[in-house]
Amino acid sequence: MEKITVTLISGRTSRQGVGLEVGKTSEEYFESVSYIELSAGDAESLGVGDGDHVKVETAHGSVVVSVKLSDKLEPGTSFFPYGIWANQVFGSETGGTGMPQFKGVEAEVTPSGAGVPSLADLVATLKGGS
Amino acid sequence: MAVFTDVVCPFCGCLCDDLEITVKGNEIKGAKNACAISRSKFMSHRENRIMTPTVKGKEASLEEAVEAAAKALASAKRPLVYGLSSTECGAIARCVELAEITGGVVDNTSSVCHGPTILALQQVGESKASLGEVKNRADLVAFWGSNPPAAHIRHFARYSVTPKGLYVPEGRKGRYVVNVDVRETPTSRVADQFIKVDHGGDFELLLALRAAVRGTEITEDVSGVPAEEINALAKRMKEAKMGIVFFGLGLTQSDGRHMNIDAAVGLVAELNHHTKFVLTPMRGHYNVAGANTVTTWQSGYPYAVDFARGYPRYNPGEYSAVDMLAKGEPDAAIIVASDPAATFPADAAKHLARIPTITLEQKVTPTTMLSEVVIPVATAGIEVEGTAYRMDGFSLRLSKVVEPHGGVKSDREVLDMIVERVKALKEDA
Amino acid sequence: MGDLRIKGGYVYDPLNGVDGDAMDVLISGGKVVENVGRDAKVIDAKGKLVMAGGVDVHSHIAGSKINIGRLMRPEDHRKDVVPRTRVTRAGVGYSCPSTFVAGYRYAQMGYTAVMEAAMPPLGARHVHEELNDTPIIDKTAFTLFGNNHFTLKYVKEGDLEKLKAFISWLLRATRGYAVKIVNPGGVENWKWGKNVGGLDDLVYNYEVSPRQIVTSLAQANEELGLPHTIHLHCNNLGVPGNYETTIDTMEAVKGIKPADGRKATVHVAHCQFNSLDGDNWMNVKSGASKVAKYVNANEHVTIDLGQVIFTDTTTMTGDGPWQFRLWNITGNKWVNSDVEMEAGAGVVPYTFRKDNPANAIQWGIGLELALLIEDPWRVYMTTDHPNGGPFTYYPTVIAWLMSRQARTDIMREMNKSVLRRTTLPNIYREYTFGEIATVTRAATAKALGLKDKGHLGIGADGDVSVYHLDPTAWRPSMYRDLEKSLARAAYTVKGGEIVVKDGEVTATPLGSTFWVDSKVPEKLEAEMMKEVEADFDKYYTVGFRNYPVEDAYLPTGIRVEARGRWAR
Amino acid sequence: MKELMLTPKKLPDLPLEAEAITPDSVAGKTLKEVKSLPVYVGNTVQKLGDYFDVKGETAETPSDQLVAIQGECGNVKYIGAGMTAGRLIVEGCVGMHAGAEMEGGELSITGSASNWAGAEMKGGLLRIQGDAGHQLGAAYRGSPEGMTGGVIVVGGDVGLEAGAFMRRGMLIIQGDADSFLGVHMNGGEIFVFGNVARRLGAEAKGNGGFIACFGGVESILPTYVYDTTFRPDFLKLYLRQLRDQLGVEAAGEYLDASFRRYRGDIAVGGTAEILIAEP
Repeated sequence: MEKITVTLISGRTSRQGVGLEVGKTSEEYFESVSYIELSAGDAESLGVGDGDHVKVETAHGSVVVSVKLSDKLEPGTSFFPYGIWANQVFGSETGGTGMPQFKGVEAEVTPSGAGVPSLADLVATLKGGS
Repeated sequence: MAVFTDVVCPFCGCLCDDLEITVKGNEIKGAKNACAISRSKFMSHRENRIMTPTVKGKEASLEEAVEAAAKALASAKRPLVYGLSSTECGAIARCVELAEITGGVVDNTSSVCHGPTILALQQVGESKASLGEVKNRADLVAFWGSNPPAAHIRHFARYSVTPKGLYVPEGRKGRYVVNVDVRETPTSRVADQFIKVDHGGDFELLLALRAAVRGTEITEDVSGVPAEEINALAKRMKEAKMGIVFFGLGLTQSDGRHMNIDAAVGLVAELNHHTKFVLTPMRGHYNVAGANTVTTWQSGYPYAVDFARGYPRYNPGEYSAVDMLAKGEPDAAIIVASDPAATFPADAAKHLARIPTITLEQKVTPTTMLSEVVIPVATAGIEVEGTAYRMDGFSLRLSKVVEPHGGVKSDREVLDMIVERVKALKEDA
Repeated sequence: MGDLRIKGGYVYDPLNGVDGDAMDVLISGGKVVENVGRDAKVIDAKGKLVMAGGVDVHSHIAGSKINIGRLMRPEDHRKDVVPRTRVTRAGVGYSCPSTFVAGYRYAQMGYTAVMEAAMPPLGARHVHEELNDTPIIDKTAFTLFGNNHFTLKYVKEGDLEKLKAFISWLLRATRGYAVKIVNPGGVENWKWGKNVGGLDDLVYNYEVSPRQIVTSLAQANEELGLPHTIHLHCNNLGVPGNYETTIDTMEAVKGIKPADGRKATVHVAHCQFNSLDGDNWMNVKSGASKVAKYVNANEHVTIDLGQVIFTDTTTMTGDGPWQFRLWNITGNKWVNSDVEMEAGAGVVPYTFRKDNPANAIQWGIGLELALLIEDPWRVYMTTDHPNGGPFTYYPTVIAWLMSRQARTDIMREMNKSVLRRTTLPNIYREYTFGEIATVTRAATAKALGLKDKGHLGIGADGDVSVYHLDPTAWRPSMYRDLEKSLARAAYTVKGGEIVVKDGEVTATPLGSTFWVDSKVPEKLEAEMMKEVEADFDKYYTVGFRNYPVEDAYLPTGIRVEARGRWAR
Repeated sequence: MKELMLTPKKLPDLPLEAEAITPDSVAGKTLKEVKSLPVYVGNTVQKLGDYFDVKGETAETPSDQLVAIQGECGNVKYIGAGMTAGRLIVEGCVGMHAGAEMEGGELSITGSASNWAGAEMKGGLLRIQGDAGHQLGAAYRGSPEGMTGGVIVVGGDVGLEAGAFMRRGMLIIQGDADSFLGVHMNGGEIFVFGNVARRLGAEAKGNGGFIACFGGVESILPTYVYDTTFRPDFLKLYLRQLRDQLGVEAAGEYLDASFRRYRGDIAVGGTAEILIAEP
């Protein structure tokens, strides 16, 4: 299959916590947030494995990240650690509450041959974006 | 070699206060009792530090940077002061004052974490307790949309699952632990019962539980949870001697937002007709509760406060940082102890690159990378003393165990300088 | 700061026997003095009312409870916004004012000292942080003891000596000023969702009664020679028929020998809420005359009113079970907050309505207490801010005390229950200015043991209020003028500095925070500490050494020494 | 009625706060005075005349005053907020808080309104021909009561939490309604002719309040209980009024419809009604 639809939830992980305290420019941090978790079933139907790259796309944007297999997730749910990569695909609409929706967002995931953007790449996009 | 005992950890809302920090010279050599993240914070606090202020990417003196910051803020029509949650209360107080004197908006990170919890509290209230009440009395502990091993690593051991308390002398064996989440997590594995709820289905489940507690038998499955499981949980909750719901961003950041919390508050309030029940938000940043607390006593409101008219106004969704940035309102921003460029949806964050953004930070972050003015500051709780408020609302004194790296000033000191310069510029104008 | 001469006003200074004499008040170095220099600044007070700065014996202005009130009530703030000025900070007012605004508004009414009446020890740091952001006025905070684990433990063990040592330590650790007791035993039971029903119910696990808690704390309080008596929020607050519990409680501490220098052994706070007769809210009636009769006959009791104001306000007490009850009565939003090992609190918005029979009676009870208790040195004017209503209504309460017409005029608009189920319509007493100075200043300062406050004798603090009101020309029919002048002082002087002029704040010095240091023998203290530390490590979630309030939180602290047996 | 015409000139990039735009604040004033009325941009105070051409006449009293705005005001907040009488017509869109806390008169918007339109409305008529944002007619944060009177008619769709904490009054939505319609409702009437998203009537206590749905409902909360299907006469009366008095044409199509009735929210012991027209 070329494409699957998942429900994205973002959140903290202890690795992300450790990484961000080392510094956001560190390799530890990059490793800890530039991936999504997929269930084995979803990964199989996409034909991707641990470390392969996928494009995650929502109504709000898209980003390329690597894949990490999870034996806990059920098919159809994907976990995305908090960070600038995740925030490429979440929208800023808050429903009059101040809070964007960071959990339970529909996304399409497709295999990608592109590289995972670096922190600097994403900051450059923010600077260049209009 | 000096050993500092009873040190408060400045990472998460647990504010563990039993750390032993070993210092040699001006370097931290050890962090006993610290969790992995805390250890990383103490041991790596000198790595990747920003060493000098910059203005438009060029190195500048502190005074030059402060002057540039003050000019941008004093001349702005709609300045935004944002962050606040990972610094001490003195700095937070100055952020509020800065928003006031510039006629701007002050918002803190709770708008994207437990802001919805506050909105719910303003609608229906909240039955809560300090963490020791949980340790000493709770025989039913529920984690709803929260996963302490990921972000509050010692929570289980210090407060909620394993500690022996006054009336729970058996510790773990004396507690029934429930986990409600949309996915299995390390918390589910610790729990006696894991209830998997459908994405976006928490609200319905909470209402159904409340109805069951009121005596209505639930006859159909709700949000993927079987009716009998709901009825049984309601019964178990009513029969607990003392129960607690620790809820997290699984409720505040998913569909329903503040209404999910409203329903959780309602369920817990209802249970107080039968037994003792409380709930507590799992606050993330170590002093996000302090940001709300200080902002509230100074202005009356916890976050998303607008001083444009000289007096405070409050409206999350209108004066909250994400909304303001997404609408392109701010014409200057000062970010203190936060990284909105990484933590906000990109279409909101990018506005920070279009305006003069001033950032007070220890390390390089996406926000410093797009800021016009960057001022390095000392780390509160490691290099600077101050106050922080724990997730349950009680405050502790943060320690200073080493001198600030590179002799930089604290958030509070830098903000004092900026406040003073803004006042002078406004007087002249 | 230069010298000050407040010239020729009508001075009411009951502690020094001055009752409306036209005279000068002289201030130098922040204190009242006999002479000032020729270049002293002159305030022309001719034809004006002059009193010492007001001293509020019971209010809720700082700490977690009021801040929960602020947090949960944006709708309250919206109707009373306060813009910043060149001198003052912005904020909000009404029932849960921001800290800055609370300081300003007290000062604008001529008040210069306010007691925060309920400080949970674990929240002490928070209380002091807020007090440091409350400008102008001097402050103290009363530490909660009535449901503290160690209080209950030592009462159970009958160990009065260790109880004294504990009180002494905890007051110092929290930088507290007095022993506050809220629904003794009831709050501990509330942690299991229950309450106590009276003085002789038992507290779960500790098997002690409220009676034992109150008498033990009162006994210890007096033996330690603390400047203020125990400050007591009685059991059964808000329960019709509770006047009996109130009188029983007063009677329970009757035999205790007061500390040197006073006759009282107990202060019953916001007594209005505890002077209800009847069986339920339908047939509730005033029990004020019975309480007043007891107080008149017994010198060991002082009370404050907790006067009801007809407005939308925010109730907040350390009495968790009462707030739960109130939530059930009203259906308004409810916050409960239990504090490990020591205390609890609840907050519920409430609107007192003139057309509500029970509220009308409650309004009557407060004034009955004030008017039926003969000795103004033992009954103090409060609204238990914000429980009975915001403190900004003090001028209105004073008008009711001073003018029968003011009372009659408002009673016409009220539910007739106030006519039938209180004795207020038959009370003709009207307070004099001297009596007002007593119940708002002289007597409260005296009851608190704040010897330099509440009066204008030589050596007193230079805290003075001057009002645009000629007491020689005033008549009870002019009560509206009285309200207006008391609401906006012509001058408020704090420590010799003019902080308010014509009702506007002109300067915002940070006042002092007074705390009590009492002594017990070192050996006793060490034994007690050992026990406390052992339990602390097991049952608290903050470290023993992180518990006491650090000096950094009292930049303007003033230590007051207790006068007990072991005092230096 | 005297007519005063306001035409937007160049509006600022920042939101313009203009509670000055009501019949109440212009009535009894000269045009010059009207032009000098304060409006707020960021932290600055400006004059109404800086941003609007002001023409026409002012009346002695608000009830004789018509104010007409010709042009887009999508970034102008508080238009008509707190108005008590007269008419205010906007030919275009409006920003947040339009008609908030209005007590009387008529505010008519041909375009769409942003969040908090008609919030805590007490009386009068608010018409929005386009869509309305979130929190239409809702209680502001912390308030126990939202709408306590008046009528809101929306031609298009509405966002989240419309009618939140409604106590009295009427809310008519001709398009679709998003989630949490009538949340915490405690009285009042809501009519929706389009689709209604889930969670309508959540935590509603009732107090005589109902939500009538004519275009279908995504789902009903598990804490609402179906009790009957019937043809209520009172609804027929309401619908005739909506059609004849307020020009809600769709109302006429359901005069003889039968309705499934659900009661709730039992999670709060509520007795509110959700009435769903049978297709």
